Amino acid sequence: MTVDVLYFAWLRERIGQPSERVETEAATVRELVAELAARDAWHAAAFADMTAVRCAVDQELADLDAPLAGAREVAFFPPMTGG
Amino acid sequence: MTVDVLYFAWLRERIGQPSERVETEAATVRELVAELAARDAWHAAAFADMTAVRCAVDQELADLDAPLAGAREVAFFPPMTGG
Amino acid sequence: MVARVQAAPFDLAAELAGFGAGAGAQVTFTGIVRDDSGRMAALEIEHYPGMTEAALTAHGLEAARRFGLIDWRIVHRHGRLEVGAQIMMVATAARHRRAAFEAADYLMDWLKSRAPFWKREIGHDGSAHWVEAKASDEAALDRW
Amino acid sequence: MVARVQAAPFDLAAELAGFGAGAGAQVTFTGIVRDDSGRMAALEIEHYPGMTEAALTAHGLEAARRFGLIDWRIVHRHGRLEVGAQIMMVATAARHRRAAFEAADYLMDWLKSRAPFWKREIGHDGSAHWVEAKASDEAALDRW
Repeated sequence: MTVDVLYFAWLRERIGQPSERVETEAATVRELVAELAARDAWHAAAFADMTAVRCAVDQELADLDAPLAGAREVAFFPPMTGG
Repeated sequence: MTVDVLYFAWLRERIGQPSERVETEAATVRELVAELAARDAWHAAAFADMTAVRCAVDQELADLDAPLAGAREVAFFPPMTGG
Repeated sequence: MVARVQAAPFDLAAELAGFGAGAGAQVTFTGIVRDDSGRMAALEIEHYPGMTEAALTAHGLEAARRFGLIDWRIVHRHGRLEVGAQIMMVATAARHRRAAFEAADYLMDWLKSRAPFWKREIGHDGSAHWVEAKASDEAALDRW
Repeated sequence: MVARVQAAPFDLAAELAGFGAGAGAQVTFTGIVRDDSGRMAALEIEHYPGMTEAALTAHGLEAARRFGLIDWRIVHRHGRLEVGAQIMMVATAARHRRAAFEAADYLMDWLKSRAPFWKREIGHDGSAHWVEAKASDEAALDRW
């Protein structure tokens, strides 16, 4: 399936782009992260410490074990600091 | 000693005046209340239920056993309902 | 660091102009005349001139010490206030949100049960009766 | 019942015009850019367009149900905000003060740790670093 992957804050900076379109058969967010981290050193650095990474699937907060079936947009970002 | 006694809210209405100047030898607020309540039916009605009466001595909240020595102004009123 | 008692309406925006410079968090509370019964036309608020502003000021200063406020403001109206009118406001400013929230909450609990104001409900039919203090308002202050 | 994300400043008085008709209690919280180190010139706030307003709206509605709010409003800015500038505001209106206070406090705890905003501190020297989330902000949400 085709998924738009979005990056925010320092993940965006580390990876060097705000988004990319990926072809994946990953069943969960965790499997998608493994695929992305294997791409290059920048992706690997961004996903090196997953305790510092949060995720949203189709704009809803999700955890690493969330299923990806049917997802169109997956976003990765650091813990939020609004307000 | 001479004390200005002030009444607020329904105590003022029951007693029929906002303040009066009294001569008293009362040592505490409680003794002053006893003297005032003995004056007439209106005062007696105002002080009939002391659980519903609050007091300030020289503009500081005080309880019935507060001493009156040196006091110039004593106020009686119902529980406060500001805000 | 201002406490005022006045008959006139207040303007929240004007009260906050220049308020709390250097703060990271500002909280305001505004109390409004509410008609629960459908029969009320207005509130009449009586206070204890002389005692009121001094008590509000002393208590604002105490809250500032206790919660480390950078600034605070209390404005309370008296006289006749129609349904929908503002009754009073509290504003607090602190470095962090927790202190600003707690100080405003505390000041309100104090105002409700220890500040010398009394409210009378005026009905559309001209009736008037004094609002009784709520045990819950007295109890609220025990939280602090 | 409005949530907005915008670069422009907001005017608290304008936001409160007509807000919360019928309420007895209004609470506002305003967050302001604070320089703790003496070296900060501004904050830069990034957000997740598309997700942000939807998440704010969904959460405002949830708070309204949970606390019985008559009205609520959330405005959050993004982009570069100088020290002293407003970052965001929350306003809540309810019949009684407890609900208005608690809902505002709850919405702030949620915004701090669950709304998709990220802050970067910009120094006078042009340096930039991302503000790390505080464990205390995550923990604050557990109170509810």
